[in-house]
Amino acid sequence: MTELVAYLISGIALGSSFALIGSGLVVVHRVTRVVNFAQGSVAIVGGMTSATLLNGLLPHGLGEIAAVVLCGVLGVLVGLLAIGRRGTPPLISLIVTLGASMLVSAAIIWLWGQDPVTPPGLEGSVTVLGAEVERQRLLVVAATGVAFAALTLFFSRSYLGKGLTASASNPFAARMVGIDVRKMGLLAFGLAGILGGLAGVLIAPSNPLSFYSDLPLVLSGFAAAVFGGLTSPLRTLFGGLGLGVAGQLTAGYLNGSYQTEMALLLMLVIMIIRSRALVQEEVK
Amino acid sequence: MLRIDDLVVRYGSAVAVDGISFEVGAGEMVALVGPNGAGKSTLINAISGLVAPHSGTVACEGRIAQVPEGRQMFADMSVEDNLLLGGWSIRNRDLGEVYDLLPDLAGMRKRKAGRLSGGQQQMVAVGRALMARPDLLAIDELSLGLAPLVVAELAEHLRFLNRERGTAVLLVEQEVTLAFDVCPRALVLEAGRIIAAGPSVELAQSETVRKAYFGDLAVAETMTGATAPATTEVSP
Amino acid sequence: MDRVNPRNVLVVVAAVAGCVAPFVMGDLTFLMRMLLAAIVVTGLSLLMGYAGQASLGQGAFVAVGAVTVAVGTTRWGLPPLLVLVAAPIVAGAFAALVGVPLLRLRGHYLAFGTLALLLMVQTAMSTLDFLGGAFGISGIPAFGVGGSVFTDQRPYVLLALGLLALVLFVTHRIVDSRFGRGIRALAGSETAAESAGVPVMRGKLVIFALSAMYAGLAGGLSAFFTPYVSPDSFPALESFTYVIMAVVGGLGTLWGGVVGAVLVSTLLQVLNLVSSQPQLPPTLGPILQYATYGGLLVVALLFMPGGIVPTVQSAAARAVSRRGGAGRT
Amino acid sequence: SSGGTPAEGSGPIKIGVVIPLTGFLSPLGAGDKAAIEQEVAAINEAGGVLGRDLLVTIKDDKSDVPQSVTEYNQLAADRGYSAILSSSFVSASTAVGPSAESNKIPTVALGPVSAFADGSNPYAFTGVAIPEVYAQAMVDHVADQGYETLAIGYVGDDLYGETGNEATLAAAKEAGIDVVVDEAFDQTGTDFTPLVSKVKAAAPDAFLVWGAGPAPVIITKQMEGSGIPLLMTGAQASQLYVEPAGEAAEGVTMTSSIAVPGRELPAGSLKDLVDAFADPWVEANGTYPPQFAFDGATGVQLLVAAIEKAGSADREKVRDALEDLDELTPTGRFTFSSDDHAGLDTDAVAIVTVTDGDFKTTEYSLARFETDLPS
Amino acid sequence: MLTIDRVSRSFGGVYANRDVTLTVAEGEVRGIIGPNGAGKSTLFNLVAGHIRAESGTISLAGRRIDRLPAHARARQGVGIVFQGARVFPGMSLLANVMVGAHAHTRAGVVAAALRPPSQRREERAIRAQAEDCLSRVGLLDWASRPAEGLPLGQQRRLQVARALAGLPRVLLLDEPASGLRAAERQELAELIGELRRDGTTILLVEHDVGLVTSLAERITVLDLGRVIADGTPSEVTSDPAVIKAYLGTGASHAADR
Ligand SMILES: Nc1ncnc2c1ncn2[C@@H]1O[C@H](COP(=O)(O)OP(=O)(O)OP(=O)(O)O)[C@@H](O)[C@H]1O
Ligand SMILES: Nc1ncnc2c1ncn2[C@@H]1O[C@H](COP(=O)(O)OP(=O)(O)OP(=O)(O)O)[C@@H](O)[C@H]1O
Ligand SMILES: CC(C)C[C@H](N)C(=O)O
Ligand SMILES: [Mg+2]
Ligand SMILES: [Mg+2]
Repeated sequence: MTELVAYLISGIALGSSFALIGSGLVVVHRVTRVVNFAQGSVAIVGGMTSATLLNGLLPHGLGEIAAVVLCGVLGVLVGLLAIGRRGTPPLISLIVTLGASMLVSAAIIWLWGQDPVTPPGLEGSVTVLGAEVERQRLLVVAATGVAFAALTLFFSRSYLGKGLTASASNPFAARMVGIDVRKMGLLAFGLAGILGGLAGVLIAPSNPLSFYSDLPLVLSGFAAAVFGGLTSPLRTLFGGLGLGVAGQLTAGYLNGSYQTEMALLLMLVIMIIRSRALVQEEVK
Repeated sequence: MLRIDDLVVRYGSAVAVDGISFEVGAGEMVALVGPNGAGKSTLINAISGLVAPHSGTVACEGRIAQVPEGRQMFADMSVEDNLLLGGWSIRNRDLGEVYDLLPDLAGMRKRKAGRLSGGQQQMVAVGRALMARPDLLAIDELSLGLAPLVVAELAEHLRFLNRERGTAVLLVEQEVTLAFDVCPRALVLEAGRIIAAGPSVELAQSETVRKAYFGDLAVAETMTGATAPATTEVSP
Repeated sequence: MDRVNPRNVLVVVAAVAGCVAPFVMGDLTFLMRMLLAAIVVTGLSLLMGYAGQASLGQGAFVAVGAVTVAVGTTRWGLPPLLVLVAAPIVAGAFAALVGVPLLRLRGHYLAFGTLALLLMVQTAMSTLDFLGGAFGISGIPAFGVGGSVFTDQRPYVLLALGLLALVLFVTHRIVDSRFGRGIRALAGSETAAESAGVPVMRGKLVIFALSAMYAGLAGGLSAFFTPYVSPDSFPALESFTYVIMAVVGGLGTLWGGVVGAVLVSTLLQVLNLVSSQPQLPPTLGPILQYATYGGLLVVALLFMPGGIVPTVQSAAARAVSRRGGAGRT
Repeated sequence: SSGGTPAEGSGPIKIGVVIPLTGFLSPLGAGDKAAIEQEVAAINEAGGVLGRDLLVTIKDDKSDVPQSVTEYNQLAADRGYSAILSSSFVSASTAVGPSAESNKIPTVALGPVSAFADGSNPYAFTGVAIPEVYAQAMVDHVADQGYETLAIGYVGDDLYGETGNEATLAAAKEAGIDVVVDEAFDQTGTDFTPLVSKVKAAAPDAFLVWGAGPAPVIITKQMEGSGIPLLMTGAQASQLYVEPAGEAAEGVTMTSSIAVPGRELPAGSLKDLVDAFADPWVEANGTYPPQFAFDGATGVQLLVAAIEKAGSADREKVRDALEDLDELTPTGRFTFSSDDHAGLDTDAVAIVTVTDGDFKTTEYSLARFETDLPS
Repeated sequence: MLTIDRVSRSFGGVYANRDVTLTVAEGEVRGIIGPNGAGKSTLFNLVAGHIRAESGTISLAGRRIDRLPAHARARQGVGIVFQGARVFPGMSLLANVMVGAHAHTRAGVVAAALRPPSQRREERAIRAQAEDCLSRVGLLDWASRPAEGLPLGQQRRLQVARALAGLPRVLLLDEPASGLRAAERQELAELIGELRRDGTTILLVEHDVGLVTSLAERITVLDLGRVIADGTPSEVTSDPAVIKAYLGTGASHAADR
């Protein structure tokens, strides 16, 4: 019983980090219909920058914030490449972000080398419902909750949020009503950069990151975002949590080597079951 | 209030608008007719800045809003959101006026625009354009896919807007009877050039216009009720 | 019609270069890998460019082809020719099977669905000892027909060249046919294609299976060439590279896949050579590789979003029409 | 360009190296590369081998098995090479075995490859201690500590993890130690709560982890404060583990090559060999060499010894010499024979503990140095 | 020829079609009118198979087709011209129309690769037929032009040509005249007359009431998903319920035209 609780709680903690990465993918896709492959690399930059800054340059808090801001800027730069040229189709933009993530990887190796880096975070762990959880992981859960609440409100309630959503829903009509689609896209990339940086800063203390982590990060984020049709923040959150819990249950009761595969299988099954709904959302 | 000077628009090497000049005065209603592919939509898009001209100028004092060809809904967003976004450029979030004008829209405010029938979408498109409180309303195919009742209502709304607010209208319309009925002045576009322009009543008498756009001469006559010979001014 | 079509000249030049290269180059590993990639990418280009379906996991079918050969030769001792023929068939059948649920997905979903498929194929390979387990299968015999056995690299390259030609020929014919039109139509609008009588699901399945057959063929041949097959032989990155090759070359063109495969492979090879210069510090290699590859990708795609082949084609067409026009007046 | 005869003649003697310079095992390759270059430069300075220069070609296998096989095959096909040092990535080195045999090129693996140990592949040798040896050394230590129960976590789908696990199980059974948890984990996982909670629930006397890369770091952090002694393997005997794991790594005990605690070795021939390599390294790099650096140096020394013994750079003769080699290296004494291609024994393994962010030799090992030191 | 029996379909609780019953005789032109959102396009989609009915049956020449997938219905002779423009981008007009012939031709992927004489014969026939269809809608001169960027009216006509290439027994036309000017409507009317003479059954949805009344023998009126009137053009256009729901008093003169 306590075992089950431990798996569930750690699954939620793990799933939160998937969802946090996924949130950046959702923001960009919702506004530009582009899947931003560089999201993982941006997160890595966030984690590494905070490690460097916290190593004597800046105090806790400030160091993390500076890293997140830097990632916002980096996000905009990636956006400039991906959607800066008018009329770049989404598939091309996707591959451009892949190229951008390689450029970022080069920069990471240049600045930080190839070895995993881990910044200091919250120390120790606390007991939740009899299960022990590292405090850093709880911080991820909390930050994820706040980020998603803010995102959901932002997109559904705020006027700017509607303008952002409209940019992808129908770019032609958006330009017609006076929305600067490119600016909105860059804004989304910047926002995604901030979310990615936040994810990196928060995940890295419990999970050392190297330039090599970009693909696993993007994949886990995408798997979460798929549940939300790549556009719904709320369902992305649930998707991430579901995947995290499924992975931990697999490791707990079946075989630990198949944690990732199980999550992927689940993603696939859900996607196929939901294909009708997903397709309808894509049509027109 | 709108002044077009020697406007040329190209798609690659194809010329869609080929040296057009005309003006629309404040509060004026002007019809724009012409066969398929004449360049009407291109002209409208150039006026609202959606396509870049190859040469020539478009000058406008005041706001332009467009009802585009093919409706161009924000398909996965609600009708209400579609309308709200119409007011984006002036941050207008007051829906009351539009709901007053087009009460049907209020009934479907929560529905996704993409799931509406074609005619319902056209109504949303008109409402969305009105949200920008335009000085000039550029409408590309008003009656397209609309039931007669609705077309009549919309035409009435246009006259009302024009009368009460002084909104100028540039109306692209295949239903020439309607277009000429609503707009006192008209331009005939063919192959990217204006081939005829003048008061609707007079144009309706022109031989070429009657044959191509009314199909049935009798209707044209009953509609305009005029018998004077057509004076067609041909643009340079 | 009396003038020589410059495209045909290019094709002939490429074919001659392809046939001569195996006799003048020393190590043929690079050439072989490039040809295998070209076969895979031709199929992927067909799938993406004509049928509008993206696959980020084409390596899954390469893997099935390779495993077919590895298991067929080492476990069952089947003759090489038989397993090489079986490789595309098994891969195609596998694609047809998984395609039934998978092809209900579209766009990004299909892309990532196929990527997930690849990861699961890898898991299956590393879990089932029969398929080699985590360690993989080594000791695959050399390819040969009857008495003659391939003892060095050259015959493999020639065989790959021949198979690439076959694959291009088949692709060319399929695109320009009733079936091909139906496929292109469903990429534009599935509803409209269906109402024209195109069986959309079946069409997608067939084209998916066909692209998988190309991949399986390449996989089978590669298993003979590098006689070792393991789950790690088909990393996700390689499948991404196939997509990059297809897009860089130009989707929806017959030669796009080949051009993309040749250019990207060559670029990667050059980067590899440059960065493994012994004087360079160890991190400079990867920095150079990532930066150049990423940078060129971005630049090429931003300036030729349609891909190289269509861009060059239209440039050539413009040039020809200019020249032709001048000639006439 | 193939061709050329390596054996006799006056040109340089060519040796190929395939190691992970990039990818998740790049720390291994980086150590190997720097060590090999330092070693070769020293040898050439001192007049080379058989009066000829030594020329190494280093290829990056990107921590990727097929890439390793491809690079290896390319070198092996070139008759100009006399021998190859294959990857420190176990799975990759294992996979090149058949190629070594078919190309008839003597190969020394820089990774702990068990498959070469029995000599069934005449051309493949292992230049580091194999997992069985590490497992035995660890179990000896566990027994010495009086532990009765042991938990094991290992990377599934990986030869290092799997062979390590199996060897530990066998050795523990022999020693009468009860393995209460035996769980695979995912190399790429980022949270190991299921494994950790099972271990905590079983409350073993110690917990041994077989793995490489970031996973052991995360496990270490998640085990912090559990009170269960944590045991690791040679893969963690480097700053790349200690630094990210931080506080949590304090007190973790692990097996390592005997060269890692080189500064604490008693004076003698082994210590001299270790210092001969470590001193210039410290001078050049400012830090004490990691385990992988010693492994790389050992690889070169083994090949050089064999070539000198053979008096020729001919592949076949070098192979014969290798099989007959009895050589002391910085990482221990290799005694190869036709049915032992692994060479090293448990006396080449030290047990160290992380103390103040550095490795400190355990009392247990210090005591063994007195009696069991290779010389 | 076409029998629609008590067919219903709802979207999220709102009925787009409710108990719609309709019988169209062979060779008839049936007009279908109704306000926006009445369910006309939904009805067409139900017949063509792009939407499944929740209840009711649809039969073509006595055979039920409501369980068949859309492409199979096309083979049975159901052709449709959609309300929106749905052309195949990246293909020439000719290729667009050649796709329309899919329904009654056979060559598959193997034939494509091997190209036996039968396949080549069929390909020639398809091309000739497609050219014929293009010329019937007046687009033959544009045959090799790509389909995207086509003005609206031409897209309409292209769709008609594509549907014709399928040799439909029943042709569903959803607002084919929208975007056409009067002279072009006249041509369309002539084309429809021609098709009727060839024995094609036609269902015509149009808001140009004049066009419908001049072409259709009978007109069915839908409102809120239900059939509210059914009769000859003059019966229907003078029906007060129809005037109230659809025509409006102001527009009634259009019906007289
Ligand atoms: N995106 C485009 N790319 C290429 N050519 C285009 C594009 N859009 C329009 N054209 C061409 O420009 C010309 C004018 O088209 P436009 O759509 O403006 O005509 P229109 O008068 O609005 O016709 P319709 O009455 O059918 O709507 C046509 O020849 C058309 O083919
Ligand atoms: N896919 C769908 N999802 C949800 N609602 C739909 C869908 N399709 C149609 N509807 C709704 O069903 C009703 C009937 O729509 P339909 O398109 O059949 O009307 P129509 O009679 O063709 O109208 P119009 O003359 O404007 O084209 C409308 O209220 C529409 O909003
Ligand atoms: C450090 C090494 C012993 C790790 C091992 N080479 C592996 O493959 O994972
Ligand atoms: Mg138009
Ligand atoms: Mg409709």
